[in-house]
Amino acid sequence: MLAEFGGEPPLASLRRQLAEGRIGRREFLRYAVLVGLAVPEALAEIGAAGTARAALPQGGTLRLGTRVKDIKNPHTYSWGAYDSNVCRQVCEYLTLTDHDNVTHPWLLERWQVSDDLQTWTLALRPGVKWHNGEDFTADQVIWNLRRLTDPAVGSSFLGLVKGYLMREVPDGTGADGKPRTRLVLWDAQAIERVDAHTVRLHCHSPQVAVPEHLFHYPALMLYPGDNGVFGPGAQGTGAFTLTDFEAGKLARVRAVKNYWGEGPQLEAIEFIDLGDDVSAGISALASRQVHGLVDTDPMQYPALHQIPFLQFYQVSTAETAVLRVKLDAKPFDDARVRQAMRLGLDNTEIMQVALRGLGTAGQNVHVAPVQPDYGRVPAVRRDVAQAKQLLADAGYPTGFETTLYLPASPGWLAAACQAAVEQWQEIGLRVKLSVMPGAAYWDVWTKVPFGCTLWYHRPLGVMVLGLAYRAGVPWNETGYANPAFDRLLAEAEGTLDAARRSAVMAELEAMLQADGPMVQPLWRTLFTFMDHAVQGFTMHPSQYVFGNQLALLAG
Amino acid sequence: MPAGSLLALLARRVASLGLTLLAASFLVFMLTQFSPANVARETLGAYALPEQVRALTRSLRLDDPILLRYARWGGVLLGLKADPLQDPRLGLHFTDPRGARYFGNFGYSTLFRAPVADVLWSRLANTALLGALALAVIVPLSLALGILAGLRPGGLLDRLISVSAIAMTSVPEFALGVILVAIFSVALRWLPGTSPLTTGAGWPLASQLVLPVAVLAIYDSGYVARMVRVAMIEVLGQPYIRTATLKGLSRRQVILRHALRNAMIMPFTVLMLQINWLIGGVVVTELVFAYPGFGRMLLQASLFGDVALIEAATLIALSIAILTQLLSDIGYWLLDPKARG
Amino acid sequence: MRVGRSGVAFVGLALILLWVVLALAAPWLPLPSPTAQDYAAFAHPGPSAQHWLGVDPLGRDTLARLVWGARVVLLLAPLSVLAAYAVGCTLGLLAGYYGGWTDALISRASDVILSFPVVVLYVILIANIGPSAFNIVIAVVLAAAPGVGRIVRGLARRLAAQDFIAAARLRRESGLYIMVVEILPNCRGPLLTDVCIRLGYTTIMIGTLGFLGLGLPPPSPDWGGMVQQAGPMLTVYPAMALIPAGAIISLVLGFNLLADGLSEAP
Amino acid sequence: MTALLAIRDLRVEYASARRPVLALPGFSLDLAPGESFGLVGESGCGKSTLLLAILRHLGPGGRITGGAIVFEGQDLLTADAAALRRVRGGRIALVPQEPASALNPSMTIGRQLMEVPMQHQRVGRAEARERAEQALADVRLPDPRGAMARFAHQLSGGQQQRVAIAMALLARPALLLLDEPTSGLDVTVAAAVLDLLTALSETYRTAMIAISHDLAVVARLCARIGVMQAGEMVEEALAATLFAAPRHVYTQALLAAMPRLGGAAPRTEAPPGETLLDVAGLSKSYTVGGGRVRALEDFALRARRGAMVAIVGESGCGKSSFARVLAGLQAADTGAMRFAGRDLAGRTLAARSPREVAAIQMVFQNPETTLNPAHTVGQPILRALRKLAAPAPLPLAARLAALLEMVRLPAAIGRALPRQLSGGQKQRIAIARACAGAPDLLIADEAVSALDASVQATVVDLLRHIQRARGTTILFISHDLALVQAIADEVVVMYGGRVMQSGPAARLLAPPQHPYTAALLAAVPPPPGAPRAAIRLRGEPSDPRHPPAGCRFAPRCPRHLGKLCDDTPPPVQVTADGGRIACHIPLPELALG
Repeated sequence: MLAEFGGEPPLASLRRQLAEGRIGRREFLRYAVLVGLAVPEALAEIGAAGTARAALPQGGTLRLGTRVKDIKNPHTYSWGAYDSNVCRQVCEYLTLTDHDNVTHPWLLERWQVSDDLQTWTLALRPGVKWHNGEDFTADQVIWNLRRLTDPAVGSSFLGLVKGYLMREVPDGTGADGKPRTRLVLWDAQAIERVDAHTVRLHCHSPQVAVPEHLFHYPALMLYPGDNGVFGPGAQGTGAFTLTDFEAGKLARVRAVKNYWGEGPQLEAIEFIDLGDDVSAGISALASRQVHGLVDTDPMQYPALHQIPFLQFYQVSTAETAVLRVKLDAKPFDDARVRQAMRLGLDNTEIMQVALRGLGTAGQNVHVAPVQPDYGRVPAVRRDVAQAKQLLADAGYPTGFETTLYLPASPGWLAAACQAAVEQWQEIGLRVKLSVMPGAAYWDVWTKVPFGCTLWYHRPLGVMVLGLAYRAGVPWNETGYANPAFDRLLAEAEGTLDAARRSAVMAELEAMLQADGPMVQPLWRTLFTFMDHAVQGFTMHPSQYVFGNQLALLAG
Repeated sequence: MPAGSLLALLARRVASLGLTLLAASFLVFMLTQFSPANVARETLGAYALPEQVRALTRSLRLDDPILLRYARWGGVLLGLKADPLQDPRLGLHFTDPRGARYFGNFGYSTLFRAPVADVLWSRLANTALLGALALAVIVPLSLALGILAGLRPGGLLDRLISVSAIAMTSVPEFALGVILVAIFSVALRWLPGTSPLTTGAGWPLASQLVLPVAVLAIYDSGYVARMVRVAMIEVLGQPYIRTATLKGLSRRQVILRHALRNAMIMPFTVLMLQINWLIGGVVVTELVFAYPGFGRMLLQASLFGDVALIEAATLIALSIAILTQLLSDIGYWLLDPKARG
Repeated sequence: MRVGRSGVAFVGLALILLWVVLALAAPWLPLPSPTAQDYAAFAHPGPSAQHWLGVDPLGRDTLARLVWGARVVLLLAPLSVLAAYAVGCTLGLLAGYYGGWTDALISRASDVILSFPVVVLYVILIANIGPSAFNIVIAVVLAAAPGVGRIVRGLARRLAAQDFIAAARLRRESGLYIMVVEILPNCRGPLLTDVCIRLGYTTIMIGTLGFLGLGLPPPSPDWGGMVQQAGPMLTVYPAMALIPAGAIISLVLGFNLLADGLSEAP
Repeated sequence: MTALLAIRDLRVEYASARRPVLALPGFSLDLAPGESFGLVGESGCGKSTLLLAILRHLGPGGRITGGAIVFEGQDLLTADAAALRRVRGGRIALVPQEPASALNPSMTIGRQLMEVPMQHQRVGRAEARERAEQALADVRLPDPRGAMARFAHQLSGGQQQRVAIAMALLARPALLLLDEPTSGLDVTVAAAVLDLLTALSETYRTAMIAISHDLAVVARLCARIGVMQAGEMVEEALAATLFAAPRHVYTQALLAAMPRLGGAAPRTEAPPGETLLDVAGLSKSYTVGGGRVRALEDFALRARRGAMVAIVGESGCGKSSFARVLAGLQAADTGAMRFAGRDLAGRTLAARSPREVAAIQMVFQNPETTLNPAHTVGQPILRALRKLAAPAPLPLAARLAALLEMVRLPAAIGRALPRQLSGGQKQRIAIARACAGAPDLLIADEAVSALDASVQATVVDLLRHIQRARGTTILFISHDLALVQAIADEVVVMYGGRVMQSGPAARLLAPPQHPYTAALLAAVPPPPGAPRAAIRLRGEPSDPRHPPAGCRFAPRCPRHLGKLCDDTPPPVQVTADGGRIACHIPLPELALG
């Protein structure tokens, strides 16, 4: 994480960098609002004005095709796009990260951060009311945050804030005789009530991404009276209320009167379960049974692209598939083998096949050009002859046989793997595919010698590198342990100077290109199609739907 | 003796129902042992920490020996003990409005995170609708085709019907679904391509049912029609048909009075068996048309490893199968005087 | 009349033989590898001079995949039906010849399995033990053997009551000899038709499993999987799904027509 | 008087795979009103085809290719469909073979009968019901009203045949066609049906064509008889003339093969040997459909080495059960069965020594199921030689040839499949198979009853030859008392699982006889002109699951004494000449007949 801003107050540092032309306006905007500048002001500083919203039509029921899964326990949601999309219309977050990666206050009016990035003061937006007319208060926010950080609840929010809000305490011994620990807030006052509309977070280490974490999909602000359970009629502060719900079939939300914010224009939204068959989604859109799909598969693109009444929406992301090896497993322990594997692939072709062109080729570095801290590295080229030579040098003149494990969903992973396997044949790698049910794969994903792992979009490259390639961290699935890499990574995390940081990142990326534990062939462009009648939609990199911004043209 | 034999039959069937359900439920339970799916992991998502997964596994008691879990499941089903998953101390928020302990408690579906009873019945009703409509097409269609073909074995009409019937049964449901959607939804745009059973889009319910019913009916009618044809041919070759003809009855009278009823006995059983087939047949059809039914639910549950739901669905499917068998026995008893003794 | 019927059977046999010949000849046919991806054809997957039947969504030659897929189906379907017959005949003979407790035990166990809706049984089985060629054989054996057993049991019971069985017992033949030498050869007629029907049905089942995503792991060419993968392209490239669907239909039709011809023959 | 029916050069062909088969090459027949004509011939001679051709209803593939059938002045071959329907069932009615399958299983008897008057006499339901009931009364069916509401399977075979006759007569046809009217019926029941048909034809003066493989049956029914061979009528004569002076060699053979009471063949000349088989108090019961059936009760039998002992009785009397127990296919419940000094009663094949198994062999009833259709006919004989026969220096093939020669078959036939053999040949193979292990006792369980008369005679001859030449004891089981009486040394008469009478064959013919024996004898159709026996049995054998407490035969016994017979099992009385009779009626009284 951004550990420090080089002693300078963060906002001042950002302004200086912008003035010196070392960061772009978008990056300035993103960081400036993170450290507390209100969006309109930040826009004013970079000389842009918020675009006025065009008048939108009123009324209508929007129907979206998706999976309708259980939504009962919002704080434990695990499918970002599926379950939180329903609840998001009813309950809201303290902050909102938009499709441009800019985080805005939402239920907050504003936030302030201390210069050491350890104390965050969150001011609640006045006038926000629950559907039952009660005021939205600091006590309710604290109730929610405490619940989200309670290990017994099991929210994935805990993983995000673990590093700066939690600590481990001993908790007896387990059945195997080893001492057990559990996570608690690091300090009783870590979440402090300042007044009825202000909450303060005290972190034990600096953290710049707190506002982004507050938008993590389980971090919905629930009505304490509902005891953390969400269902039809549950309270919320949002523009809609849930009226019907049947898992696997349908969820329906209806607009409430007197919503505190803008909108809603729609009268209702229906989330219709179309199952896992990608063909069903096409049929439903073609028959105009739904107005749009929340999630799409690249295989759906050709058919949907052809339907005249649909509008295409897309956004480039840092979502990717990593074909990674375990560094302590033969033959992958030899850097020449790993290099040969990278040289054996044409990343562009793999992207073309697996994503049908809806993406960009990866450079085997797991830092995306769309991420602001990306450092430029040379493009990779397929070189069969050199790959063969490397394999021969490593003692595999005729290649070798191995098995690649991958989860069954999403389907494009298998497409990417099949394309890679086919290309590897040419350098003598005979790879068998073993497709596992998703749940089974995620149980062994850090253990299999050769696997294909899906990594979702994250706003910063350092976040990914820190999670996946730093020595000893839990999600380091490859066992990559490179002290030089870790040193540079720490430096990148602590550098707010964009140019310097990009240079450091380029070094890190070069290391991965040279002896990294994986091939990372592609970046995904998320896309969807919506009926032309749908107004106000933008593609969010996490496939979030904001119902209060949407409208339907009549007819 | 006739009424007694029917009662004895009923008693035998009920006993066999119980035994079959017991055996089958254990079989399915054993089978889920092999499942690679990890319910705790699936519940918590890909990025849950390993200790969270372990904790939930303990809470769900998924690490108990299989026999213990089976016994517990059986106890919960019979209402002998409370569903341990509903213990509020587990913090799973698993609550059943019917209470924690009642007869027929299939437990909690980990896939839908809802009581199985909440998930199961509405889907079963949807599938029953689909199945009933399919049957309403299959019965008259297959009888008409089979009888027409059986009247003149080897004739032009017979050959036409027989070959079409074979062709109909040779098209797998999923292929038929794809073909029908290509024709009627994509090319002609007459019918919706999916059947979510919501009418907001302007496709009436009836229009959503046409293609799924057609897939089930076309595949199955061919099969049943062939059975009816064989039965008809066999009956027409019986000496009593000759007796009837040689009584001076016209061909029409012979067929209507003497042949039809006897020719219905065998196909009746076959038709009842189709109910059993339909339960399985809907799996594919419901998947193709995104129909919110029992079959798709079962498929999801199987892929997910939702033991409670698989068990419930299996037992219900089996009960239906065995009850149909019973119905078919009773119908047979009514249709065939010989069965009455 | 018989000519017409046997004509139908001939068509069936021809359809099956066509696939058998293609499958056997696959390695020598001038076809691309069934897994090779043609990036040039990717944008225009329809039939062309290089790819007579077009390519699949991953740019692989459809004809090659059909032909190599035929090897899979034509190996798996007969193998699993054969295995189901081995088990089913054994059980049926034991139950039908010995009767009594043996019969009661085997029959009740078969009833349990036969009460399952077939597709449900396959789905639960494969979803739990995992999709692989071996497991498909296991599943077919478990699902089909009781049905075969029931037929064989009926035949065996009828045959066991015949005088030539009593005659065999009177010359002190063992039970094994009577079941295998005296009874089994006489089950041939009715079973031959059943074999064809089951082959057709197993072909459908293998296709269905592929379609449900429970087929052979990629990149093995799997007809049902081909239909499923091409499903989303249906509106744009209908041939991509309809051709493999047609392949399955033609093979199943072949088995069914042959079964029909065999059952009508004297 | 003009002919009622005139058939001229009728030619019927059946389509077949290769070329059409000529079933009737040119058949001619004239029949006067009220005249009865009987046609006799072996199976496949074309006699059924003739009946169906008259009604113009040949099954699939059958075609009339020439000739004329003029009935009541109308050529049926050119009649239109409506005219044909008027004739069928109205003017010409058929009593089909095997009424069990000729009656609609799912329609009540009443409705099936009512169809006839409703169709042909255009009467209403009520009237039709009345006529149908009357018709059932006319054929002497007990409880006609009750029978109207029943289904075919709820009636016994004899009752079904009466229903079929009633149905045929309902429309008062001018011509009645009888297709094997007694086949499949027990002898005593068949006799009653024949009585009925004779009486009816006398009452209604209906013309009749009766066909049968049994010369005695047509002789009993018809004044004029035709003998048919391969589609052609080889001889036609008045019944008495035919019997007295058969002209055609085929007719002579038929007559010679016909067993006649009293026409005893020479008995075994060999002196009676020691006792080979001694059975006493043997019982065997089965569970059938929820009830216990006592197939054998207190059964006793004694056979001396080299003798031919016959067991005679109607279906279900227990004779086959005994055969299976004796052969070791089933175990007896209680009793003793000493064979060559060792008790075999409780021991099935598995518990018998190889020698004991080889010693008792069996020839089965049905030639169609006695050989495995999947194997060559030589195979079971070879297996038997290998498994049962004592080692011999000769090669197996030679021993097979010898056995085939013994049953008068060419050695080459061993390589044939069963379907290429005739019924008689199959039974010979079965005999050869049974003799392969040189048995001491050969059981022939109804071994000839499914064969045509002439074939039957030769197979019987063969058995007697084996008996004499090899000294084999033969247990001959049959329902045909005439045959049994003619060939056996000793006879056991069974009814309902019990022995009614036993003794030397010759003494069966003369009183004192058991009443059942007398009835059986009376049921044998006598040659034309011979006096008819008057004894006829009431009803049919009772449900074996609920036998009467006393004498098994009591419910049907013409000399029934009352409660004593019903409640008390009869004592066994021994006659002067060694016969044993189980009856309450004292011997002197029984002797009065």
